[in-house]
Amino acid sequence: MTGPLLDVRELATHFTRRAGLFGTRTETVRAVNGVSFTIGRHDTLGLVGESGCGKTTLARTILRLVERTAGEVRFDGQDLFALGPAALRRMRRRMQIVFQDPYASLNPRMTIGRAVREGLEIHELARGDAADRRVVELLDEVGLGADAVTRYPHEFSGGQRQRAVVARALAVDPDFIACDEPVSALDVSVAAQVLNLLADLQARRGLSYLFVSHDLAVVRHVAPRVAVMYLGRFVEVGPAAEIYERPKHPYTQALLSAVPVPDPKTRRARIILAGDPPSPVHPPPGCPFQPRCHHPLKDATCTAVRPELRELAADHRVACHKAD
Amino acid sequence: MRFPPLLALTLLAACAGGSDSPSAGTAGGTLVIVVPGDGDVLLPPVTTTATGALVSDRIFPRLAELTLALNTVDDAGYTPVLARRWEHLDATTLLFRLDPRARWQDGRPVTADDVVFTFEVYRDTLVNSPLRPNLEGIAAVTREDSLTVAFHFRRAYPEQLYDATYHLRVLPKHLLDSIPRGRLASSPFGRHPVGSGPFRFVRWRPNSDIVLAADSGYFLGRPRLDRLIWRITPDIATAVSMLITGEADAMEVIPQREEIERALRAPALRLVPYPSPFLAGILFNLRGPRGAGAHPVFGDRDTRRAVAMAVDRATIVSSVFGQYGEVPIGAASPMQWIAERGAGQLPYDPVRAARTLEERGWRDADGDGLRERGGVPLRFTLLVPTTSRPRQRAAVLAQAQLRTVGVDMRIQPVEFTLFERRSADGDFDALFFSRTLDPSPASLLQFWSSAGIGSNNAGGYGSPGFDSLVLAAIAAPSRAAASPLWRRALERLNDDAPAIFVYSPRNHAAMHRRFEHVTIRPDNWLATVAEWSVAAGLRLPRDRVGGDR
Amino acid sequence: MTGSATPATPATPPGREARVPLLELRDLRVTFPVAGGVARAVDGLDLLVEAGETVGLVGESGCGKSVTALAILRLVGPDGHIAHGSSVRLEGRDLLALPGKEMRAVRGNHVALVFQEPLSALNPVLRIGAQIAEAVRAHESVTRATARWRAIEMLTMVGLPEAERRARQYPHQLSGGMRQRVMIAMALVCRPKLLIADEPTTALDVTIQAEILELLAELQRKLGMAVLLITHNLGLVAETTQRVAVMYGGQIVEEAATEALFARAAHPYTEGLLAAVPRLDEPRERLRVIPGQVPPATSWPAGCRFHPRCPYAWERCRTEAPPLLEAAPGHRARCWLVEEPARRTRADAPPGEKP
Amino acid sequence: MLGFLARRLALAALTVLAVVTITFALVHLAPGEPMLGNAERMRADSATIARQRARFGLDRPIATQFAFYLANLARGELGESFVRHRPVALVLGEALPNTLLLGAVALAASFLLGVAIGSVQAARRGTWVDGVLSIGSLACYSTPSFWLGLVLLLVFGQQLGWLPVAGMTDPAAPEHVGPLGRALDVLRHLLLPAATLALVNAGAIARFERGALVDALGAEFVRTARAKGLSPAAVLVKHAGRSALAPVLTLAGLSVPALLTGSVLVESVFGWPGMGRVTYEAIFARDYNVVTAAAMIAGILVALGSLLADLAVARADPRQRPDA
Amino acid sequence: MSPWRLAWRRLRVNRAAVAGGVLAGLIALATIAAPLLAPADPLAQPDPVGLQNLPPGAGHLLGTDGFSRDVLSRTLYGARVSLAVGLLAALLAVLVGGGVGFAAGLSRPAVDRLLMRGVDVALALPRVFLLLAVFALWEGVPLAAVILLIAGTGWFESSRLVRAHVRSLRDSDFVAAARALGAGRAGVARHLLPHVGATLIVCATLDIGNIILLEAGLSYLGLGVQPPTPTWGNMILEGKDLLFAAPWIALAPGLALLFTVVAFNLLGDGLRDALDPRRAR
Repeated sequence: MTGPLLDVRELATHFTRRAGLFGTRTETVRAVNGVSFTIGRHDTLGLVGESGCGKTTLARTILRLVERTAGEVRFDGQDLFALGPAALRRMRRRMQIVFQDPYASLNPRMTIGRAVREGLEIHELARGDAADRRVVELLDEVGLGADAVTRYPHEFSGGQRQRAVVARALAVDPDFIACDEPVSALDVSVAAQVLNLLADLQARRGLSYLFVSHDLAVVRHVAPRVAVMYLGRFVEVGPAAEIYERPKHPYTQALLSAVPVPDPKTRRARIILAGDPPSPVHPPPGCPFQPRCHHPLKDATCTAVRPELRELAADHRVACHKAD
Repeated sequence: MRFPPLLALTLLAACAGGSDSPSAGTAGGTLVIVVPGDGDVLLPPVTTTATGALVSDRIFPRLAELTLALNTVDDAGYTPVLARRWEHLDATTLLFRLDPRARWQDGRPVTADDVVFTFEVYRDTLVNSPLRPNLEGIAAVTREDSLTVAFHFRRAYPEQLYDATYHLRVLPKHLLDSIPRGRLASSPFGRHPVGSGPFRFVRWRPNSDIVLAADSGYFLGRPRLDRLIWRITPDIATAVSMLITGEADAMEVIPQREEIERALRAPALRLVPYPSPFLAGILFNLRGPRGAGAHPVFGDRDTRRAVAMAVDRATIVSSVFGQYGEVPIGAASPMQWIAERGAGQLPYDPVRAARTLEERGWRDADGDGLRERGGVPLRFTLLVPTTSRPRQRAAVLAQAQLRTVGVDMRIQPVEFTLFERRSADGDFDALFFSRTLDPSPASLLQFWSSAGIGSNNAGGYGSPGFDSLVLAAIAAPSRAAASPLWRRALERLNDDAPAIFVYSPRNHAAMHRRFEHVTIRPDNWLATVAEWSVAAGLRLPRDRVGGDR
Repeated sequence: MTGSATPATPATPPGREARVPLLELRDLRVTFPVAGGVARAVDGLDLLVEAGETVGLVGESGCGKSVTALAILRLVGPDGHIAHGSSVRLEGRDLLALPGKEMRAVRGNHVALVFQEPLSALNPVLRIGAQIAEAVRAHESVTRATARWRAIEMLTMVGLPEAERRARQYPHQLSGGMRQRVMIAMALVCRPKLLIADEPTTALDVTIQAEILELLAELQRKLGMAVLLITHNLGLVAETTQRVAVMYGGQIVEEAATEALFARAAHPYTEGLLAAVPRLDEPRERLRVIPGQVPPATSWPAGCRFHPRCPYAWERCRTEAPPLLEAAPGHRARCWLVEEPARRTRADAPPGEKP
Repeated sequence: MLGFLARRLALAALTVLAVVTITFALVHLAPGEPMLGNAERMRADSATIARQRARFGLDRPIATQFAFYLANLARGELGESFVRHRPVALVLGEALPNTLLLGAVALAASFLLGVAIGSVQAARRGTWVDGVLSIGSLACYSTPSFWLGLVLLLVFGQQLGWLPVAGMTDPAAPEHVGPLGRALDVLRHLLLPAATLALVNAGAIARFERGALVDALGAEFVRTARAKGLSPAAVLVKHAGRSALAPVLTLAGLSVPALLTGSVLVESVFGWPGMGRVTYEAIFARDYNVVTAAAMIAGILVALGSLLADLAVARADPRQRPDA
Repeated sequence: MSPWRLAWRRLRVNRAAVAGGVLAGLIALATIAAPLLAPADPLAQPDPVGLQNLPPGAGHLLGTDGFSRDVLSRTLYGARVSLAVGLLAALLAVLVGGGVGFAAGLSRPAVDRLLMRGVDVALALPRVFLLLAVFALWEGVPLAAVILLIAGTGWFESSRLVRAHVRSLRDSDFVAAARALGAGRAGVARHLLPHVGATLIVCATLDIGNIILLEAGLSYLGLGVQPPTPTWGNMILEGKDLLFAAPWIALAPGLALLFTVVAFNLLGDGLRDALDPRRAR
């Protein structure tokens, strides 16, 4: 089969929410505001951004856990938002998701075994003894023992739970997993275990990942291609090496400069950004980043015209008027 | 403030002699009366509450009042009030001469026009006075001159004076004439009445208190007490507590034995006994459902008699009232003069009751302890109003007694207005009635005669023999002549057992000891309140407030 | 380096022996009653902080680092219990022996705390100006107006624009970065000698984190206080501290000058930790991991607490609990490898890791 | 803010309309006749009753009657009491202030008492003081108000004679005592019934306050306050207490129905001339207009209570302010 | 270990809850065993003159009432109605409330808003007032109708709780995960039911006490279950008039009522703490 596994075009997801306790105003949150990208087979796209930039919403929209406002998502050529309930359910078998908080992503009143088994049952992949055997296999694959089958989430540590969550996702034998900050809630040593597990699974099963994280170091570790998101839009997309070594967008530059490096010998100059990120309810005119931009060439164009992604190097695209 | 009982008695005795004639110097005292419910309107023809009547009676006097003997037949049994004199012009005309000193509390004289107006108001269907049916014997009232009125009766009968005076309380025409008759009850006058009686209206705070003050211009002399205050307290236990703590001075009747005993332990209180106008019992419905045919149980005289004999009235009275109640002799209340000893209800005899029931075919075939006949159980439902604790207590006791002879009586407490409605509609097996009877025994007619069927004779008892005995008694010219007739009528009723007459409370008004000259006329316990007094030495702060302000 | 087995006293920087340290923790033990028994959250901790220096206290969740911070100010109650025999000395004064009132005079005045999550650490129903002024009035008898003025001055100092207006706002009306600035202003308004910052930037985005770190460094320069920085982030430690203590299982397992520690970790746990972090500067194919889980604080393993996860562990580690041993001057590690360095035999392969 | 008020008032109006409709249907469909109210002395014939029925429109179909009722209501007319022969507005207008006085004093007292008890419990949680107060407030909360009222009446009214047992004023007292004397008189009469209502309600509030305070005391901002060096009392009152205020205020606002219920029982025990008694008596007398109007007022009070609670909460908690 | 067993463990160490549970259990047991425990027929009137209003003593542990009936026996039998009404009405109320709340929580916003607006209005209805009117205006309301009416006017609060709970869980990651796995509405409901069950158990337990109090209040006003059948409410009513003369008549059912309500409240509080999802982690 040809073509990318996942093809996202001009995707936008807006929420209308009632503001204030008494809900007397409504406001539109432009969480995702026109995003396009593709992910190939056995491929990983890393997605970085700070809190509130829309990366989690993007991941959920791709799985149609949230309804989009505009744009389209094609999975293996099929328009996801055109699918009826039955077809969507069949499609869900092929796309899965792993969340940030392993405590919240398992039903506390369900055994690990039942959680893993659920996908098998929904898609009628196995029943009875066969299902039991499959559950044990899956748990083993993620490094959990067979005794986990009858135990409850609260009896496990965060890392073990995240393994169980991965096992649940694997149960339906997906092609694609959206990993939404899968290790952010975990300790360093445990996070490394899970990251290694995800890498092993990808190698073994030929999986594709969308890997969402706020931690640039983690993304660099897992993804050959990286997208940087700011206020609902991609500001820079490209090969990891390019972006980390030669960041073009002032935001990416600031982001990279701010990450502390565990090496006392390398002292770098941090770029300190002015102010806080604007609210996705009232995005600024022109370039979304311009109010905080430190670029020496910032001018009236930046405040008036929103820059589109443009290709500055091979496969390296940047949404900045001044980048070169 | 409380008095050691001995001291109080001594003081009472010491003061009793000296203060006979009310004068400005000796007048004083506040009587606080505790009542369970608020009044509705302080206008005698339209009030439907006991409190409304008790208060308005103090403001609006009658033409003449019954004496304590309550002799309704003899003209000598009355004392003059608004009418100074009266005379029979002929067999159907009674002439009243008004007291020229009588004044309305706004200063206008009481005139014959007022009396004529009063009669019209009472008789007006738009006014819809509850007392209207009592005036059917009177054809018309006419003004003879400004101080003379004539009452014209439809027939000649001994109680003409009673009918002309007892039910009518004279109203001020000049204040009420302009009010549409249908709106009388809701007129402002009913909340701020102006009368011609010994007490003036002062204040009415809804659900809290009503205050009257002595009217110093009352033509028969200013009352000795300065003020009468009714305090409205729905909870009986609380009301008795108020008597004990001295927050209130008097209560018409304490309805339960235990509460009476509690009040008696308070040294400052005494109980003033008086015969009860009150009668309560279980009324059988002799008619079948919807008034058709005979009732399956009570249509049969023998069965009724058996059920009556199975109820131990003496035990019920002892249990509910102790010594403060009695078993009535029949359909008359103890207050009525016809209720003299001699006549009596069927005896309590469960053995005979059981035998009678056997004979009538009510047998316990299935061994459940209850009788049935032809598969129909000997069962009936007794309606009891939720408002009456003594009736509920008596019903529960009777229920257990009837069970021992195999009669299944079910108690259904119903809310009072519903009780009244079902009573009026004849929609019941049996009900626990309770009646406040008028002093005149003539009122028995409406409850038990064939003519009363369809209105007040709810059980549908009808006996030509009883009817003629009562009519003859009413027409009899004197108590002596009427007495044997009444007795036979009551015996007749008891033999036919249309009801079980279960109890009459022996009424005891609770009264603070500082009040003296207290006499109680059973039909209207405050009738003589204008004569009650508090000796100067026993007065509480509230007695020294002063009256006519 | 000697192979002495005698437990070393906490490191005292050379040449300062005569002076009383600013903060001295000795054998600090804090326990919490839990359903399954008693959790020994901090279990024999020794630590020194000198005036004006920045010390990092590093460890993963559950190692006891936050409890240590609270225990210094005796804020572990009502559940937590500081064991008898523990000692917390501030300039020589034993804080654990102080009566309640005097202890309160220390809190916020001599030693101040900044917490991880500014939104929940600030009272949502009080104006931020009032919350800061309250700290002033708790320790100095000044008028309400003076306290308020001091609060606004402090807010200006931490770089909050329009301090006067902001002082009248409530925490929820501020952004996360501003809230943390408020927290810092509140902590520093009484000019404490020691600031304990417990994960001060963990809840913040990385760009905001940079701002706050700059601010803290600047304020430390201005006010000359010591900072005890508690964090799990090795990068942060590397960039901001002069000395580091690594905690594991309620104890300090390694302590050294920052550069020395990052140059050559003596304890296998520190070593594993450094190897497990994905690096921005030097991407790696595969992360080295520390196998297994942190054991629960109710049942620390016998012997060395790290031995079940240690790639070098041998028999001695399972039975004998190592004390802090001096691996180099000023560099101590709670590991028998200091005595038997030959046993640090490990191929390039990472330690036995589960698939 | 205005929008919020408008929405809340609309909801309140809807509620009141529902109350009126339900009550109207209830009393008119129930068996029994209003015209027989207090009929012991009334010996009216059927023609008279029919005329009375016609006068009050009771002979018309219920839907018509309801339409008339609503039309009158819109003109602010509540009709006339069948039993008291007075405008309903007057009957209830005289009773309502008394009930409001009793209820407001009881509400305020129960709030203060409940918060005080709950605070002591929270400050001493786990000690015997907490235990004793817990049982005490639970017992208060679990005691039927009529029962408690009788006991208080027996002890303080009758046995000790400290306070009057019944009524709202002493009608026999001299009238020249002046406004202060009259106020004192009312206060003396108010104490027992208000205490009865307050104790029962304070039990509920204390339980709630304790829970809210214990939650608040576990919050991080309380730790911050302690770290600042504040005294335990200041921490409890200023920090934990302030933040626990909002839920307790809500509860207090929601206890209006309970107080209204309690007033029916307590007013008749203590002979308090309030709305509870009027209503109770009107129900039994089938005084339709009074019953319906009383229900309407109760509905308004309940709606008002929850509205005031919301406003108080907004006052106590800046996060919940509509303009926040 | 399952969350239920964990909750049970937490409950077992909560002394107040255990005391409440044991007390509630004993009361329930005594109620069931009333015919065995009661020393006399609760309706028998051996001597309504000689044996009436006897103070507590050897023959009658809790004395006799105005009809010479044994107060202890009546209190025991009286528990039957009070507990039956409390248990059944509470159960019914939380089932209805839980059902509506669950449905609203899982429905489309329009349906949800409609249901919850209705509940908002219903919550503002003066409940006792309406019950009072119904019981006063219709005579002899049968016990089943009493239960239905109390339940029918008492489910609003629990529906709001359940709806809020469902709403919060609906947005949780594990539900999102289930949806990502292809679970439909029924599948999601299956995830949420056990959680809601915990809320409902707590609601019901705390409700029992309130309903018992409510029924007693109505009986005290002379409405509800009719004599001679003993209920605590009508026993207090009967005893109230004699409160000063024979306090034990009202005291016995009053204390029984108090203890029962306290017991169920203690148990309910304990259950709430034990089942609190915040503590389940």
